[in-house]
Amino acid sequence: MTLSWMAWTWPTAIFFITIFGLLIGMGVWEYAVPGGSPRVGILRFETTRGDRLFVSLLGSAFICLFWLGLVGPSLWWALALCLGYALCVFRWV
Amino acid sequence: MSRITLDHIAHSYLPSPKTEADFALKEVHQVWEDGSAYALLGPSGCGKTTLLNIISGLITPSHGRVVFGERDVTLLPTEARNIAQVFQFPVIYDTMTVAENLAFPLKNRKVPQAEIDRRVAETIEMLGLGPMARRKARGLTADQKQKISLGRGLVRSDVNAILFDEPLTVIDPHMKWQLRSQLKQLHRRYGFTMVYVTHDQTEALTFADKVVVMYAGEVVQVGTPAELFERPKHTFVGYFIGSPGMNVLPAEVAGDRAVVGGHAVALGQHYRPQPGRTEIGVRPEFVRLDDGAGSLPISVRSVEDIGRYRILRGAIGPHELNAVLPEGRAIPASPRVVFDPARVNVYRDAHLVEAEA
Amino acid sequence: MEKTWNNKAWFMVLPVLLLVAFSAVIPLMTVVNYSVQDTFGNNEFFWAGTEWFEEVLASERFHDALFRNLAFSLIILAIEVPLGIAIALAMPRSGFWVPVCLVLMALPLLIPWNVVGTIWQVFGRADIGLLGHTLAYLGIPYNYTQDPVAAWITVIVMDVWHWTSLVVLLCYAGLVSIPEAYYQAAKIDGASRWSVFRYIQLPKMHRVLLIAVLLRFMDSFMIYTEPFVVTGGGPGNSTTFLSIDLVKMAIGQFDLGPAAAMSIVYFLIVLALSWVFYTVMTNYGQDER
Amino acid sequence: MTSSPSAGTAPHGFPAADALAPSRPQANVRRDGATGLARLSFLIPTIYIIFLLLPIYWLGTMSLKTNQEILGAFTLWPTNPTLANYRVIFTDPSWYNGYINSIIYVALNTVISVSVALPAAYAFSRYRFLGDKHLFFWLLTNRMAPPAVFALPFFQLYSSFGLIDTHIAVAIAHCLFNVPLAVWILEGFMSGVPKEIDETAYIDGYSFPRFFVKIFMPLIASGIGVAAFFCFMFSWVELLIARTLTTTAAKPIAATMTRTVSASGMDWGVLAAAGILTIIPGALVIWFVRNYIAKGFALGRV
Repeated sequence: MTLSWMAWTWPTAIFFITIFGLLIGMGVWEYAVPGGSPRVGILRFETTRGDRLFVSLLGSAFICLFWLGLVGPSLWWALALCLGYALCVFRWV
Repeated sequence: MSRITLDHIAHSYLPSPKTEADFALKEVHQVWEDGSAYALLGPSGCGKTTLLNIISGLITPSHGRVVFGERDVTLLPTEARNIAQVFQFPVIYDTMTVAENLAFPLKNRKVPQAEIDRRVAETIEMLGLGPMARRKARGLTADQKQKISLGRGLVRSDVNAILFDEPLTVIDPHMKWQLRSQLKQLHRRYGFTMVYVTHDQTEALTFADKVVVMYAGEVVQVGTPAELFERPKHTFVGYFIGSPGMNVLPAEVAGDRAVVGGHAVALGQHYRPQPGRTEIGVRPEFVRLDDGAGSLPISVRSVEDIGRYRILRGAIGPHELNAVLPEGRAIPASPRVVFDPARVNVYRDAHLVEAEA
Repeated sequence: MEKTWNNKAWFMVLPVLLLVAFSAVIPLMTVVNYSVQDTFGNNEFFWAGTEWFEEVLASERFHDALFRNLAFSLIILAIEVPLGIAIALAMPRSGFWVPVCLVLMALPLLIPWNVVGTIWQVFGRADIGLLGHTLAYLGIPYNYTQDPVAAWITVIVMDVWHWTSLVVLLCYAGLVSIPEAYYQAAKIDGASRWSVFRYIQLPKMHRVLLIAVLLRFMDSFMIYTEPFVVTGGGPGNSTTFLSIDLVKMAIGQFDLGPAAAMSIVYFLIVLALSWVFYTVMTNYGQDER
Repeated sequence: MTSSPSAGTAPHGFPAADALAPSRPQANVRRDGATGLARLSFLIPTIYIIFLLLPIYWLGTMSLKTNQEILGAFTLWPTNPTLANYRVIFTDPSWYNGYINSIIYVALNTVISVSVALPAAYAFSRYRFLGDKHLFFWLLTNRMAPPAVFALPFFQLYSSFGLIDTHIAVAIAHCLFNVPLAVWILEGFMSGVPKEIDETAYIDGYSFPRFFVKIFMPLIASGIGVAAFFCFMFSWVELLIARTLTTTAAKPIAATMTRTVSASGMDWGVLAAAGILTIIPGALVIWFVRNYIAKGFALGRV
């Protein structure tokens, strides 16, 4: 059995490690402070931490796509924008 | 509001009923007075919902006529009968606000908007729903929802009667009591004709002017709560109303005596000898401990202390006998009881027998 | 129902998690890996960065396929949902005919998707198909292999044929669950047929309708087999939907990188839409309590 | 006003049926407000069902015709019905093996999906645990993910495990969308069972597995049936993944159908016969679950 066809690269590996790290982090956070601190934010329905993380990640993916489509290949600014967006989501949604 | 006449109504779900057993509702001939509250009381499957549906027009009776006031409505559909109904489960229009719910029946009848607003405001005030008038009806509690369904009837000025089909089934116990007394108050103030279906005797007795007791598709007695208590016309009424129910003992009746299991029991009045199966009925409240002459021996099964009184559950021979006893008197090891002669009723084939004049 | 907090419940979910993760997570990670690399086969990969994403996002072909897919999904929803509601409303509520109707209606749902394609491919042909022959006989020009409009109509009618029953069955399930008392109350309140629909049936069907819209949107958005069999994406590219394009690119041309990048964009769109639908659905349910 | 009913019946007596009947002919009819329009409403489902059945009918007639008849004169029904096309399928192993393959992997998939979904659905319906809601949503997204996205990595993943062209490979791959659906349906049905039943069973000394099999599963039997039906259905109709993961030994019938393109042109009759044969198992399954269909489509929750 060989898994070389999965064609791992360092950037994608780091990407997935980050995602899994975030998930584990959320798990630990949830374990420490159970309940997910639900609240009703600007979307006018109840969200928990996990929802906010999901919205941040999904939104970031779209920000990067739009950046690639409209601005250019250098994603560093897009990443900064994503970070800002994620902070906003965690603050207000 | 109007008087409801049930003119020899009977109903069978079968196309051509042959025997009495084919009828879900055996013949009823009643006149229900305008502005009174009637409770239809009976165990499940006794035909009370069938009777209610006949009045509301969901079922056309196979025999007889339904008359509102002077108008024969037997063949009229529900919507033409001008009745209102509150169902077992709150029926509300989820997407509308409380006020819109109340306005709905008026809007459908093309009532002018100003009139609708006035009447809706009145009804909301009447039911004490003011604070939530603008809220969506969906989020309210069950008792508030029931009030809305009642309000949809009250808001109309032309209602002949308001029908209630076990409306307190899904209400929390403490709200039940509150809603019931509020309903009674509304009835006193506005005097609508009310037909109330229930299987809960407390509900029926506290609520209605007249209770219609039904059993196996038959109306066995119509009367005030006091009448039902004192002179049950059918052993079922005696058994069903009161807690514990009336004691029914097989007896041979002759003159002013009845013989129960070899013991003579005094009767308040004089009866002709009866053919068929005869029984005497006496309420537990009218059974006293007494070991004097004419007393009956009773074997004690259990004694329940209710607080203000005690219930002695026992038997005379093979027949169950309950007695309600005052607090504070010891019950002897082998007690004997007497019945209050004026309160002993005689039944033949389960129906009350009138005494000779 | 009040649920108890119990983390041991994880052990009950674990088999599902492993089974689904095996088929979902590993391929997903592989697709992500492919999307940033170039390959000529032989398991040799070269770093390409975000090149494929830029290419896909700028590509006319992708935009067209995406637009076609969205248009197709919207048309499908606009036809199937009202039609499904209407049929469900007209169905009898009880009696001998109910199971017969339900069985016959469910039939297209259980036909393998390529057979559905084959059925319509045959049915629409002018030489051997009933529909094509009848239309030709009536003098109506219809040829789905040449005319893009005819091809679109064929694909849409086929989807309506295939999937409207799902909407019907969902709505019907919602309708039969409305207690009789609601209809009685509406009668007493003097409501018109329209009011009954608007204020009783539609609100009570809300939940199942959302499920119907969700399922129909997602399934039509990932439609592949049926149009592939009928039109093969043609004539020209007129019925080339995202899935068809993707398979063409990945398997036909072995352009793994662009295909993977496109898969990811595609998947993100589906994910975002699913999330919106799911959130609307669950929050509507919570409202009711 | 109708004439007043016969007087003189006993208070609790019972009038003879014919005594009252003449005054109230045809009264024993439930009024549903059936207007003329409502009476015609059966037409809508009828027309719809005709629309559904016409293409299937056409496939059926084609399967009973010879190729000459199909391509020759246009007829609405077979003039010379023949079972030759079916004979081709039932005598050629590469045809009928397709059937057996399909049924094997569909059955495997149904069993696997339902048996892993049962405990998971129980956990979702009874407990709250770390990340439960997100897990549930994640499961559902797999139901929504387009299989075309996964086709190629699927092939490579299953080849590296040496599973290509085996029934179990297709069965496991179909779990991707069937397990989430089964969990969703079963969770709906399980939430309808009051929790008190679990607690009573534990008090009565049942162990969890015994409770689950002996008490709980019978209670949600119809839910299990509905879930199995849906797993069967989606596994049976899916082609893209099934075709990607198989070459010959486990090739599904639906994929075999592409074989009918031969040098001499399309073999329409055999194609139609094969199509009809793929409809039959589905039709049989629907017939068995017909009384649960409406309930199942409500996913046990409405």
